[in-house]
Amino acid sequence: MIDIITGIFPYAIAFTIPLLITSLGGLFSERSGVVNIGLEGLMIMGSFSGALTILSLEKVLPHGSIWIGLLVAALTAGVFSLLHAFASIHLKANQIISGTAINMIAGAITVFIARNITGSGNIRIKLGLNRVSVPVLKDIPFIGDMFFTNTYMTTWLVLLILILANFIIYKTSFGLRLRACGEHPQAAAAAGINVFVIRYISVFISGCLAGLGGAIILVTYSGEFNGSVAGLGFLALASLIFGQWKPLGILGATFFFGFASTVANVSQAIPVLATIPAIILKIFPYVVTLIALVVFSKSSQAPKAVGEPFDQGKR
Amino acid sequence: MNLNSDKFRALWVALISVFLGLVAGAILMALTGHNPFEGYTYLFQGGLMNIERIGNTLATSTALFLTGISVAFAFKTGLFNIGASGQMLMGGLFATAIGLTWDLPKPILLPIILIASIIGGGLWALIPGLLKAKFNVHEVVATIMMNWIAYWTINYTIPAYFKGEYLETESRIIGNNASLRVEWLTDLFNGSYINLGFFIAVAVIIIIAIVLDKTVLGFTLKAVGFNKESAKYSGMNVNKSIILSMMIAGGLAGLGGATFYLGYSSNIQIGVLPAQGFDGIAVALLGANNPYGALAAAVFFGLLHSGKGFMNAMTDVPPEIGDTIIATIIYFAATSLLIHKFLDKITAFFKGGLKK
Amino acid sequence: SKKTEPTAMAEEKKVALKVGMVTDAGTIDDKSFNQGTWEGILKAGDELGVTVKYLKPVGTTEADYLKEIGNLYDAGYKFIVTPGFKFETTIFKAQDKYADAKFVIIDGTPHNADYSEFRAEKNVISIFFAEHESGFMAGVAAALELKDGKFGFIGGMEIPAVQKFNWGFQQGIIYANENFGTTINLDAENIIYQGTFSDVAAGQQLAAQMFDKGVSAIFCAAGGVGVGAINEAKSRAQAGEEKWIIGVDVDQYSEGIYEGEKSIILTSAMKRIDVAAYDMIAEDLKGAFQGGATLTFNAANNGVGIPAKNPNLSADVTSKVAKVYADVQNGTVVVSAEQGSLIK
Amino acid sequence: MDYVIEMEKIRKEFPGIVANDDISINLKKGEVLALLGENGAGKSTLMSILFGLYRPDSGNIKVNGELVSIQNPNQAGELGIGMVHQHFKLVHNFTITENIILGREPKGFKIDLSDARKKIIELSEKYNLNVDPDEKIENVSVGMQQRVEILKMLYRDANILIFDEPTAVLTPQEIVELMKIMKNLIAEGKSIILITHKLKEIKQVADRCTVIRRGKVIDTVDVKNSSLAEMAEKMVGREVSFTVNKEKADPKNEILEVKNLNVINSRKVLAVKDFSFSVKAGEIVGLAGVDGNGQTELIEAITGLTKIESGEILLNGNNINHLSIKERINAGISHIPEDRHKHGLVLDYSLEENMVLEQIDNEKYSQNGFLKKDAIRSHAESVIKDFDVRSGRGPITIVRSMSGGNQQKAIVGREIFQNPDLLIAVQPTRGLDVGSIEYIHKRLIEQRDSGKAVLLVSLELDEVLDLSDRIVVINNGEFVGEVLASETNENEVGLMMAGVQKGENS
Ligand SMILES: Nc1ncnc2c1ncn2[C@@H]1O[C@H](COP(=O)(O)OP(=O)(O)OP(=O)(O)O)[C@@H](O)[C@H]1O
Ligand SMILES: Nc1ncnc2c1ncn2[C@@H]1O[C@H](COP(=O)(O)OP(=O)(O)OP(=O)(O)O)[C@@H](O)[C@H]1O
Ligand SMILES: [Mg+2]
Ligand SMILES: [Mg+2]
Repeated sequence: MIDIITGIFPYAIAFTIPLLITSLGGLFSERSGVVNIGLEGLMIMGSFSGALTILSLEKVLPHGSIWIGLLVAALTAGVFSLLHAFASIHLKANQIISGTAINMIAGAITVFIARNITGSGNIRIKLGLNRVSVPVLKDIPFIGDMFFTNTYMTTWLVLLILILANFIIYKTSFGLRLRACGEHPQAAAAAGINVFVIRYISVFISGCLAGLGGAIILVTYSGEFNGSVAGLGFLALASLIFGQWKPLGILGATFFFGFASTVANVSQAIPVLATIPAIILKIFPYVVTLIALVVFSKSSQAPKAVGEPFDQGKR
Repeated sequence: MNLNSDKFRALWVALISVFLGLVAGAILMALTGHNPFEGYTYLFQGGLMNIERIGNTLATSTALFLTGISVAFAFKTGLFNIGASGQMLMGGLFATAIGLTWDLPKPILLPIILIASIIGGGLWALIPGLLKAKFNVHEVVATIMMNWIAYWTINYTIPAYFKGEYLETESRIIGNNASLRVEWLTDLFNGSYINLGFFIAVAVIIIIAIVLDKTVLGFTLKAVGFNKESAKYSGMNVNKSIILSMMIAGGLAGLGGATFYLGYSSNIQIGVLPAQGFDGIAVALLGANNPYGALAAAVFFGLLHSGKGFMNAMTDVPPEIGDTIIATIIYFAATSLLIHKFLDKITAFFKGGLKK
Repeated sequence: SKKTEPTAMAEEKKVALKVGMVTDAGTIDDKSFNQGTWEGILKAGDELGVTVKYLKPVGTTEADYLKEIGNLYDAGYKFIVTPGFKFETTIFKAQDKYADAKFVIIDGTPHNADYSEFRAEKNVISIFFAEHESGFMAGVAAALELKDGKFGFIGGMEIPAVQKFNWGFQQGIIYANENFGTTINLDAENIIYQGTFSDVAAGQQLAAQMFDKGVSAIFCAAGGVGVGAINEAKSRAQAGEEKWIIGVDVDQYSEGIYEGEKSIILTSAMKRIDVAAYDMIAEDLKGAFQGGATLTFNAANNGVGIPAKNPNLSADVTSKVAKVYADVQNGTVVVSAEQGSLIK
Repeated sequence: MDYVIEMEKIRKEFPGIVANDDISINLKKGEVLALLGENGAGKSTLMSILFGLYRPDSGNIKVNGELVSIQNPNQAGELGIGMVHQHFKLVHNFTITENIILGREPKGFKIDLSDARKKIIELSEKYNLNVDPDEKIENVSVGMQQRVEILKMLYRDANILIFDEPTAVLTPQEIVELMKIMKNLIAEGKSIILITHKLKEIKQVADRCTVIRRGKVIDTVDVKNSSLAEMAEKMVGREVSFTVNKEKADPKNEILEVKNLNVINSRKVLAVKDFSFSVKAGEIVGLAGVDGNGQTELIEAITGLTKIESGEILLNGNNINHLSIKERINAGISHIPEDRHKHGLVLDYSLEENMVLEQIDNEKYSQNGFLKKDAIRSHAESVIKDFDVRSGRGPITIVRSMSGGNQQKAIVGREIFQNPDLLIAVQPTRGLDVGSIEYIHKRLIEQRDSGKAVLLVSLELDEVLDLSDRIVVINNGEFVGEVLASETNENEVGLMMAGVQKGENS
């Protein structure tokens, strides 16, 4: 059993990371008071722009192209997310509808453009990210196998962003303001904070991180843009709630999803697991999420003002 | 016309959104080197060119009517049903299961199937409803989870119990007695897919409109949707109402599943989360959550969906332009404040003009 | 550079025929089924001057398919190629509804919904491939090249074409073990149908599991799932492990390229769909459309097999495989299209 | 003259309404200026303009004699203007320190709270505010929250302080405290603008009072030289009577009897303990108590909103313990809830729809599940007529757009129209201007006189004393005692509210 777990671990982490970074994106947006159901679309946008960039650069800059691709993906999705920001912050649109529109637009327009470029709507990149083992640490028994073998550089990048995000949210004045905007924007405004600006920045960050998430899928395990991220954006949203809008909670929640999905995916190849009906393993993460939502319902830490357009005049 | 009456406002917002969406589509076509006029000509020809294509457009709209009204109904009662896809699947599963198992004459079998699909979708929405009512779990997340659970349930159930001969990925084809297609209608529309589902859907929309507007049930559900607390203080059974709203919404989407899998199609396939579930959100929004508005919006989206293939055959415009246009329309409808401001300006201008 | 448009050369010898294709699930560049068909049609566009067009249906229901066929027909495309057994009932209807159009259905034969009636009119050609022979050749070649160790198989959905690939592959390994002294193991746990043709992540993770368990080569007949597996093999190869993927449908060598030159595609179990599609068009132009016929592309008519050029196979292996191929062609070696006592 | 603030000809329109119609006011250094006006007169709007939340359509603002343009609260802060809003602008899960520094955080990438903490403690001591900088807002009392708001202004070195209805949410003791603090602030050289509907408070602390009606300044008076009645009359434009005119009560049979009631609240604490009392037909019983002492739970238990732990509730002699909310309404209980927006109305429904919320399945308003729209309309019209409910479009007005006073009148009308045996009125006049208060008081007494049992719950001791015939006092969920309104006074009830048994103190 231990073998199975250590065996699955690196792949579970690879699957967790895009989810984690996207969910962190959702955290920024929602803690500032803007529901971002558009994460799915933002990931698609990241995957698309990343694939396009890498495709056009990979001949010239074999390895650099990947990192440039990730950067472009983050920025493109960040800019794209401003559509959501504009709708939900300036135009006081229903944020769930605006997010849905973001998902629909991203899903349609990326494939539309890709079809014009490649003819098929898919963009496949030749190069993926290499997996590396961390020297020295990889030799630690057990732990080394689980955490430090076969890792992607992006994993460490995302973990770094996680630590940074935790610091920003809780220890900086930007974080304090951001949280205030999500809890009680009127209070923030009365304290002289420009709620609009904070929310724009936060939504932009969420777009960047979700875009990065989409692009990480591309450069690690999928290798192609195909107009979908298979519901991972929604899963990231669920992780955000499951993780109770806290960076470390999200880490736990996304890892749970990553692990459970990986187990479900590989169960066929593992005799012990192959006896469990696949459907049970497949729906397990979703059912657990529902249960977790019930468990947390009494003590929900949801930002109080999330989803509410901020209206200066409102009491 | 009074620009300021709420209904007319909604209509204007919808029309302007559609217009802007089409303009955005045109710009996109032009930018990618296609001729927008040609594109739109073939797009609309594709949906309306002959009686068969009109029939197909209506057939394409049918499931959208029902998912659209499902979302709109939930919205009117304060709930966001993003789970129409899953409910559609479960409605389809229940309907297909009965259609494949029971060998009854069509007039008896069809009503049973339709009711089964409503129950299937309704039950699937019961869980988010319960969680919302009892534990205040947000229905958006719950319905998204239920979508995936439905997806995998279908993925498992169809191959295990209903798979077609040589076909692992879809159920057996249902018999003629379980199909919503009827010969006279198919012939009338020259071999189109239009089926009884279309008429059922229209009837259902009218019923829902009446329920919402003219009944105690509608009054209660809407009151709970607007303000749970006040409804509770007024002696309404809030939990029951939420669950009921969610189940009705789910039942409608489930019925949409029956019309899709047993009408438009003739069996149910695995590996697909039906896009109609999400398009239903668009339909509801463009229709301003008004049942008749949803009807019109669904026909329009059905037209886009139905015509885009012909456009693609006649030109090189990728059919995704259709989805792009729909998505853009939704964005514009969602940001209707801009349009409202624009209308305010126009109204003010005309009023000013009159005074002078 | 768009693949959807025929090149300039085609302009010169424009002919009136318009050839359309409706894709099956998956995209036109799926490196397998759709792409193979489309490449044949494109070639016909280039060399024979026909006008070509493909349409991608929204879903995979009969209604979706028929709608696209109607779109092609109304747009003047009266020679329509449809890849996949899922088109069987569609073509059954289309052959009557569009009686003046011609249809080529690949991997299927027209029949009605409840299989009570099989009927191909004079405007329909059905084409089948002997996937088992193709899988067999890939199995033999891979076994010969790697000699010992464990192999695996990842299929997409459990449909006839994929199953036949699998069964042929297994027979090929057994044949190599018995006749060439190789010692390749195939464990039941390494024979998997993932269940979709699209789940890239699952493909990658399944491949990773198999590789971790010591499998050295995986035969993927699984569309997008295979893409994940190929990615996994590539990253292993880059890290210095020797892991292989055996491609499917078309020569997938270029898909597996890493570090400039090398590729992790050991060989590919091909069906010459492109040839089939091209031939049908060419014959029609010559007025020799074999309406109503069911054609089988197999080893005997060079319709299936592994690529002629296999950079990853040694010369020795290549020549041995060629002999086996000849035996299959002349019937000395018979590959079964049934599961029999094989694993899964 | 030394004015710290001069607002000249301020005009502000909202769609369909002129909230401020060329208003001019000024504030002298070191004074308390009261703003008095009916609900919707435009007071909050005017102060929001001064604080930079709204931009005026026209008009000038001078601070210390200099013309300024205040674009946002930050600029207001820089000019030394601070504001305590009626609905506190505090983040519930932040600590007091975090709330105070919000928007004025110490420099540096990582926030260092220690200096801020020190300054807060100093200020707190100087003005006797007594706050713990590390406590979270959600854990402190409303009075403390208000002191945090004051600290927030002081932390920002504000010397012009605006208080918008600061006492509406406070207990009598807290009000006394606040008045003291205000006097401290004045003594330190600050100037204050105070908005309140309570004339007594104006009398207590204000120097001058500017009266506003329908967006216009009516007059500015010296408080010392004006009587309450004068000010009230200026405000509503007619004479207002403060004393509630009522005959002596003539109580009959017991309508409501509560026996040994125990209720557990949402935090799983026993909030009502072994409580017994009764209300008879033809009398008004006032339930007096400091906020949060179990009144809410007691009323929720009677109306069926909360399950009871043990005990008995009898209506007309019948045990109603197990009846649902609906069944209790049908059995003759009407309830004017404390929070009209949250509990009393569906703000997005029209007035007529709101008038039948509880009665919709009554065959008067529906048949076979279908609404009788005409009956609903005419019912609403009667309520509107009878209770003088003013609104833009009559029965079809969306309630959200109505003023608080009129919303309240509509609720009172709806409940009274149900012809209940027992009418429960919780804070029926909260936040309302004196004109509306007078009107609602009259209608409650009318109910009593027509033989209904009325249970009044109010945090305003004056209201309880004026309206009630009998007063039941609750403290910490326990029954403290019961006195006749005619035989008691503010002092005695005040002590009882603090938990001192009657007679114990003497
Ligand atoms: N943001 C807004 N949009 C539209 N109308 C508003 C807005 N804010 C206030 N009003 C309207 O402006 C008028 C003045 O409101 P304001 O809040 O200033 O009154 P007020 O004197 O503070 O009343 P109260 O005593 O009830 O607090 C009211 O009619 C109110 O309905
Ligand atoms: N955005 C708005 N649009 C229309 N009216 C508004 C808006 N914001 C506030 N109002 C109205 O302004 C009036 C004054 O607001 P205020 O905050 O003083 O409430 P109120 O009626 O005094 O109630 P309370 O004092 O009990 O909270 C209210 O009638 C409210 O409905
Ligand atoms: Mg006010
Ligand atoms: Mg007020």
